[in-house]
Amino acid sequence: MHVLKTMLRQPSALFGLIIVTVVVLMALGAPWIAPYSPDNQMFDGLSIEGAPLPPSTRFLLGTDTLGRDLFSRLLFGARTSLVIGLVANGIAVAIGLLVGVLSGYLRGAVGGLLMRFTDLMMAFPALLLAIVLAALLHPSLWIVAMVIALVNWVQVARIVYTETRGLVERDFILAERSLGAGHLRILFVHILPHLMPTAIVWGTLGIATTVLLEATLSFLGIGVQPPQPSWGNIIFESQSYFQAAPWLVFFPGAIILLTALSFNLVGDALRDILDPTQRGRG
Amino acid sequence: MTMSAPTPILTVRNLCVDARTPEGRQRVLHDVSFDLISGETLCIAGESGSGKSVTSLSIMGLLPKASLQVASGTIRLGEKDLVALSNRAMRSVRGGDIAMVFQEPMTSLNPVMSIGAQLTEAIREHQGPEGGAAETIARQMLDAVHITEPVRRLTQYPHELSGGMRQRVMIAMALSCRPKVLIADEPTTALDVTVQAQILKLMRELKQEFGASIILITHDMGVVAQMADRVAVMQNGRIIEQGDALSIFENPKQPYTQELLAAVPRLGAHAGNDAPPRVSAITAPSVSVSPAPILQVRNLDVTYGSPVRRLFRGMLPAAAVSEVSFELRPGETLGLVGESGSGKSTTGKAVLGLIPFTGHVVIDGQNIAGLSARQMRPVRRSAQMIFQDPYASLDPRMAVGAAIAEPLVIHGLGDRSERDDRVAELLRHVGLQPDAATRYPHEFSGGQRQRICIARALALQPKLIVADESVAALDVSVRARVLDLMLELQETMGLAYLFISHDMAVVERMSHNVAVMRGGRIVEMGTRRAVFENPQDDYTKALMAAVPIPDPRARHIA
Amino acid sequence: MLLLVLRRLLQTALILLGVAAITFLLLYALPADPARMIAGRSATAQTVANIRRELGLDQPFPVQFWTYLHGILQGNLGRSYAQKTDVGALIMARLPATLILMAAGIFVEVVLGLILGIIAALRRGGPVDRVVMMASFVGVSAPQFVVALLLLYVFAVTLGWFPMSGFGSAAHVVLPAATLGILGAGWYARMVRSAMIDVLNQDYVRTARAKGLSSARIVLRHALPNALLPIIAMIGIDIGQFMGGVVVVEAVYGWPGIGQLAWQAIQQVDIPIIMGVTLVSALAIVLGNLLADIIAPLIDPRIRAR
Amino acid sequence: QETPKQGGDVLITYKDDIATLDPAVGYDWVNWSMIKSLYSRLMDYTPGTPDLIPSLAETFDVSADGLTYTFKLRKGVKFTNGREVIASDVKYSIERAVNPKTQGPGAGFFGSIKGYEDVSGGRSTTLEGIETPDDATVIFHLSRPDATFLHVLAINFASVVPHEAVEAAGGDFGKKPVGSGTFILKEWTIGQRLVFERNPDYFVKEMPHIDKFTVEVGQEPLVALLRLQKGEVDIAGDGIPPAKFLEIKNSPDGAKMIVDGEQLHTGYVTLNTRIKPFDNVKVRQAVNMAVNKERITRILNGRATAANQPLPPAMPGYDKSFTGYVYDVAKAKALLAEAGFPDGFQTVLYSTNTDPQPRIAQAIQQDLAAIGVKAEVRALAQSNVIAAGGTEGEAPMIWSGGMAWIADFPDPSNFYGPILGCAGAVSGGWNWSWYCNADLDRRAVAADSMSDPAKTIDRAAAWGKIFTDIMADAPWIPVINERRVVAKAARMGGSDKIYVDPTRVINYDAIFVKQ
Ligand SMILES: Nc1ncnc2c1ncn2[C@@H]1O[C@H](COP(=O)(O)OP(=O)(O)OP(=O)(O)O)[C@@H](O)[C@H]1O
Ligand SMILES: Nc1ncnc2c1ncn2[C@@H]1O[C@H](COP(=O)(O)OP(=O)(O)OP(=O)(O)O)[C@@H](O)[C@H]1O
Ligand SMILES: [Mg+2]
Ligand SMILES: [Mg+2]
Ligand code: NI
Repeated sequence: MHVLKTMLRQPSALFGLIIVTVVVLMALGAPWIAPYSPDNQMFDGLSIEGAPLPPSTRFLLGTDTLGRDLFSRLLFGARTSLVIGLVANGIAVAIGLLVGVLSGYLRGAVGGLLMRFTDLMMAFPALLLAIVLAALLHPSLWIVAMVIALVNWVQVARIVYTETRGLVERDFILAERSLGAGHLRILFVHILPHLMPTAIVWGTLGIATTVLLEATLSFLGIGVQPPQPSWGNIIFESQSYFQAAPWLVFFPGAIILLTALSFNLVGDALRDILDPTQRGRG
Repeated sequence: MTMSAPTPILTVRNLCVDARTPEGRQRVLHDVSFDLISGETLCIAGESGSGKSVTSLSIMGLLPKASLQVASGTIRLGEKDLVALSNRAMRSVRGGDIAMVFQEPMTSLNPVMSIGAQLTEAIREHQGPEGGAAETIARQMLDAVHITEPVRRLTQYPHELSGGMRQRVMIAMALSCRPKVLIADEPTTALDVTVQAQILKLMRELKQEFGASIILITHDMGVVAQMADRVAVMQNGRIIEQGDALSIFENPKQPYTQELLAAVPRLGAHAGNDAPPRVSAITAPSVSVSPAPILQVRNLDVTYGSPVRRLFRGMLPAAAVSEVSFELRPGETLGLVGESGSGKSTTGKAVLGLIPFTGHVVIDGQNIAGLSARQMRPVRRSAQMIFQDPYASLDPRMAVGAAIAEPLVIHGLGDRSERDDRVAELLRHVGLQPDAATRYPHEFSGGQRQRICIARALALQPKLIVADESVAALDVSVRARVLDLMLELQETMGLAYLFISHDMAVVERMSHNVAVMRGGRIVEMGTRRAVFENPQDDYTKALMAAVPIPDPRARHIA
Repeated sequence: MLLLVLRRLLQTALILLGVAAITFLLLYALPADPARMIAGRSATAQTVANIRRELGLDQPFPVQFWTYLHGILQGNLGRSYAQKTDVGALIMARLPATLILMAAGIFVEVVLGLILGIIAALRRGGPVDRVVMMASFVGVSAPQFVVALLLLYVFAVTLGWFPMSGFGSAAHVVLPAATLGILGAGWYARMVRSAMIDVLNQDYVRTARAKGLSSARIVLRHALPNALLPIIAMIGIDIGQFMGGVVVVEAVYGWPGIGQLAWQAIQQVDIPIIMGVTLVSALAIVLGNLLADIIAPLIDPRIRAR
Repeated sequence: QETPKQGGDVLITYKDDIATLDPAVGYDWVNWSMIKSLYSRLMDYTPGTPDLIPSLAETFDVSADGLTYTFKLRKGVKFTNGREVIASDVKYSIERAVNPKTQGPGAGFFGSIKGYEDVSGGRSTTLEGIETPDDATVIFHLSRPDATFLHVLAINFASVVPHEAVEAAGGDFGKKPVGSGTFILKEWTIGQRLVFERNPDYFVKEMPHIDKFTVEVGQEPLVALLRLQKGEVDIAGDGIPPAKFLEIKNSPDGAKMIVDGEQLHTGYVTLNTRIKPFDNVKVRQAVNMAVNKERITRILNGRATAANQPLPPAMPGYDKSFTGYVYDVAKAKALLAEAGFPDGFQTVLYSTNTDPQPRIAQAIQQDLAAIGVKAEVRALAQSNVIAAGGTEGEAPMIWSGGMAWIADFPDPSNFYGPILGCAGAVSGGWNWSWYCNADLDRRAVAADSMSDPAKTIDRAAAWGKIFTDIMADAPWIPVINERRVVAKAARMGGSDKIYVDPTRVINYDAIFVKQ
């Protein structure tokens, strides 16, 4: 409660919270808000020559290259993209934190082995894995989320590993050991909180990149399949139209940006509130 | 108010500093005013947390912007008002006109820069000598602060130095540019008395040679007596009394000042006793039987650096500790004294299995060599450590209350409310308000942090405590309280202390037995009485002689 | 140190072996059939069978993998199915371009990221910080293709400052590297910013200020090295990303890097090329990480004792 | 029509790298026309037309039973390594194309030559059906009449190569080609560019017209277009991407840039006759009626026309009067109900994943939804779609876009065997409808035996009937005939037909620079 109140006092955090709320409401309320079905390819949604239509009163944000209402697609796309951006990315960051912190903390064979495993995973062509999975499984939103988590955790682990190596050498860790703290306690109570800034950077910037990564996977055939909209595939489908129909890139791009940014504002505020060394700042 | 006529070089007037806390602004300095006359040494004494460090940081313009802010007042250095000075102009003042030695040496040195780089940098910045000259000066400065092997030290990193050595590096750094004003915040707190004497001498020389003025912040009335031309006593963010040294020592007006002077331990005060003074009413159960030792150390050796690295670097650093053997029985205190870098902290860490060692260490009947963290767990319950550098040994992201409760949580003692009660009790024991529990380490003064560490170590009611300079940063009144607390615990619970300190008077007061270390070895060990009243080793004798006497008339450092 | 490097090189070999095995297995599991991709629409079933046999695709997995490994041990990456030529030569022909782009791209993003991150950290909470943060998000959420084309449109087509496409001169590198830099700098800026904020609150920075050092020196010499650890790790990661992941930028600027080769090979199920590129980029990633692990203790001496 | 001028350098761009220039191996639409120009073959086509002409052969003669072909070689034709082309080179080249060791995709085209089975089965390396009595004569003995044989001798796989150069290249012939065509490969910087220079000794005077053409690879089509508009590039080989088409078309000099040519292409949806409910002909007919092809051509900005039969309009045998299944939702629904699916059914529609294919698949998906058929679109990489199509019982519907490329040669038979005949309805085949009609197969063989040139018209008619009859069973939904759009600089001359040549893509031999 205290956290929330402190947050509401900061204008940027408030802004972030509002946008996050709006986006979530958009996703939940899509069927009621959307003026059209997101899949409806309207014959008059294209010009006579077959070009998508710019924003107008009829199509608020214009139409796409199949004559579908962009606004409606963005609303429904929020559902997919939030799952990808929050769940998939969240899992990736969580796994990355865990593996990174363990391999940076544990000395000797186990830590080394863990890190080499991460190195192996990192060296491994993730896209190939995605392609094979696409060919072997029936792509669904959750499989996509899983693949993304599988692909992304490695990088987080790498960074966290390096940071942990630095942290472990700090004196207060020695002090904790002298108190008899077990490895788990040192890891979770004393090291993890120091990794919060990194986690927040990845957790929030990662939203944007995973949403786009989902589109790449769509392209490889493992993403959500057409006509189900996602912010990423809306951009990808029409990115070459950025001159002919800029709205097709601009609006989804802006909403991805805004969402990631808002989560970041909230995350930053949260970090500052939780980080005592930053206390007292405005 | 002083009535001295000579021109002051630094004038502080009505300085008020506010702290921003979640509960709103709180004033930590109230109308502090004083002058520093050119060529004099002003000692600021006062209880821990009274605002000494904040005052000095304000002068340097180095208050942490996030939490502390000058609310009003002026600080004049010659023509310049430092409070209003631009950042740029302030830069040339810092380091050049005014230099400062900070209280916590570990965190005040950059961990990723070599000692040499940190030293020469300051020299180059303000004196701009060419190439190698700065290095020469740096080496000379290390020599001046009596660091052994100065050439090698220049290439070392802060974590490779002992606490005292770091402090000396800090001093060398501050002195290297021959500042007009030197602010030294507890500069000798972590130093053994011989080095302390040398440093103090150095500061005097500097003062004489360059007409520099010194603000010396210290809790050690012995040092005050040896150094001060004038003294300011602080309490609760105010200067409650200031005047020239003689009048303060001989004619203290404020009750606090009187109390402060009364509490000063004097070397030899306990001569003739075998054991520390009794502080509790309990009648002695201790001497009756001589129980098995709680700590047995035989042939302890510690060498830093990984074997692989040593192999490839080709140079084997000398062992930090070698062939150390001693025993410690319940209810006993072994005082460990010795020069800085002699391996005291290393010994302390090794006997608790915190760094790799070879040899034999038995705690409470359990040989700890090669035990896993899990196997060590029960041992840790009975053996605790208070680290030399309190700031570095506290998790900066953990509230102080949680930090103190940490050992209770780790060992699964008590429920939440019980723990809270215990934390409050411990805080009170070490002279802090229970409401400190919700604050974070960086919001405390150096002495306050040290008390927090003590509270943490006491939380488990261990049988053995390794106390590494654990009262060094405390002002005498608080120190006396804490020492009494430690003695009381010893008496009631049969606690054993491995008491590492440079302060001979404190060691004398606390110990049953004393060991003197030098160069990683124990050069002399015996009962307190034997060592203090009849020292054999030359080094021990030198130590005794160097202890500052808290009487300005009896200055022996010159 | 030497021993450590040797040990890590051995581990590298093992990692590469692991990567090779997994990749090979995955490709084997892939239902797509390279022989049919080569044969095309009009080939008879017998032609397809012949091609399969000639490529050894009719062999069981262990035999195929062993044959492949055997080749690798002799320094032979095999022959491309579709291009009927030595894979090693194909990769070598494109490796310089990839390395140049990688180096230039990392240089731009690191420099940009450091500058922005430091400025943001110093101006924390102020308008400059907000703008930098916003910009870093724009960089991160912008689709590569669009950014690449926009830059190309503005600086090559409209202003004519740089060539539109190709490889060879320094001018050619500018736009692709700038694109990668813009896209990646956001990450660095954010990492640097949060690490710097942490470091700038440390006591030793206060000491440095007490010495009267210039802000530039304080930031660059005292704060930055302490904040650099995660950045080094990021660079290690980026080496991996760039080896395989800059297909789009390479395509837009006609840059003859390995990404394009890999992309086409994937489309054609040209297994020897996929394997070759995978191994080369795996090697780059492992070496990048190794480098990061070696540099980390150089920056932070506390880690060295380990 | 202006007369071609000699000389000039031309710059052409492609997105994909050139895989190989080995004529026995190369089989994609980009290297197809380059190989055509690097080598010569016994037969060739008049540029811009599907009309066969002798090329390396000076004259030829077909026996009455259609089983023996005798060619007289042109005198004095030289490989670019300086050696004269002789009859044994022709024999060697075709044997090489058939030999399994070459791993060539085109072996099957030579299936009618006597002894083919022995060579392709690895039992022999020489084709007994090719005889070279002297250096200037090549005689082919066929095991069955083959009306397409002259076309076969005109496809790339029949290109004549010098054996010594092949051997010298040691397996890398595809990168070091030597032929006797209009151009010589001068430089190949992998991943960047190929430089072709005219062959000064080419045996046809004033052929080719340009001195040199450079192919830059790895060029994104959108960027290639920008470069073309700036005058850096002469031909954007990949054509105009959909995103740019309207802009260019409506621009002032759009008309000069766009080459819009008819190609031998049909885009279709296969209906897998072995998967329920498409095993029911009524269902197949119903979905045929459900697809609104006009809307799809609009999505493609009018760059295609609606199709109603497998053959494209430019192919001999195309039946202009055939109307196929007209778009009629009501009728489709009725038929579906009749087939026992009044509420429709669920199915899967595969498609490749490059624009505009997924869009077309989605358009079809929406049309099917209108009659209650819920198709899940799976947009996958081409190789995965091909794999799914060739696996029995896997893919109910596949949109062919992006894969059904142009014909190998302009003959209707090329549209039947692999993609609609029984031979293709095998595991790994390209008959993704898994449609096998023995009767039609018989008629196809019969039509292909009509090798007498006099019967060309009849043969075409026979083939035409086969394709319209197939539509009664409706194994496909023929959707569109896509036109090929190439962008070229204004200075490039030559009719549109040589930029969208029915037998090549760009006819490098015939293009020229105007000034
Ligand atoms: N982490 C380390 N790596 C290398 N050498 C070290 C390390 N820590 C301490 N040393 C060295 O070991 C020796 C003993 O150090 P130690 O900290 O035990 O001294 P000390 O007696 O506690 O001194 P002080 O009173 O100044 O704290 C010193 O020479 C020091 O330089
Ligand atoms: N960053 C901060 N935020 C809030 N309060 C602070 C901060 N730093 C110091 N204080 C408070 O200001 C008061 C004065 O602290 P200061 O550090 O000046 O004490 P000191 O006299 O130097 O004590 P010591 O001898 O223990 O070092 C203390 O009560 C301390 O808790
Ligand atoms: Mg202090
Ligand atoms: Mg010590
Ligand atoms: Ni002291």
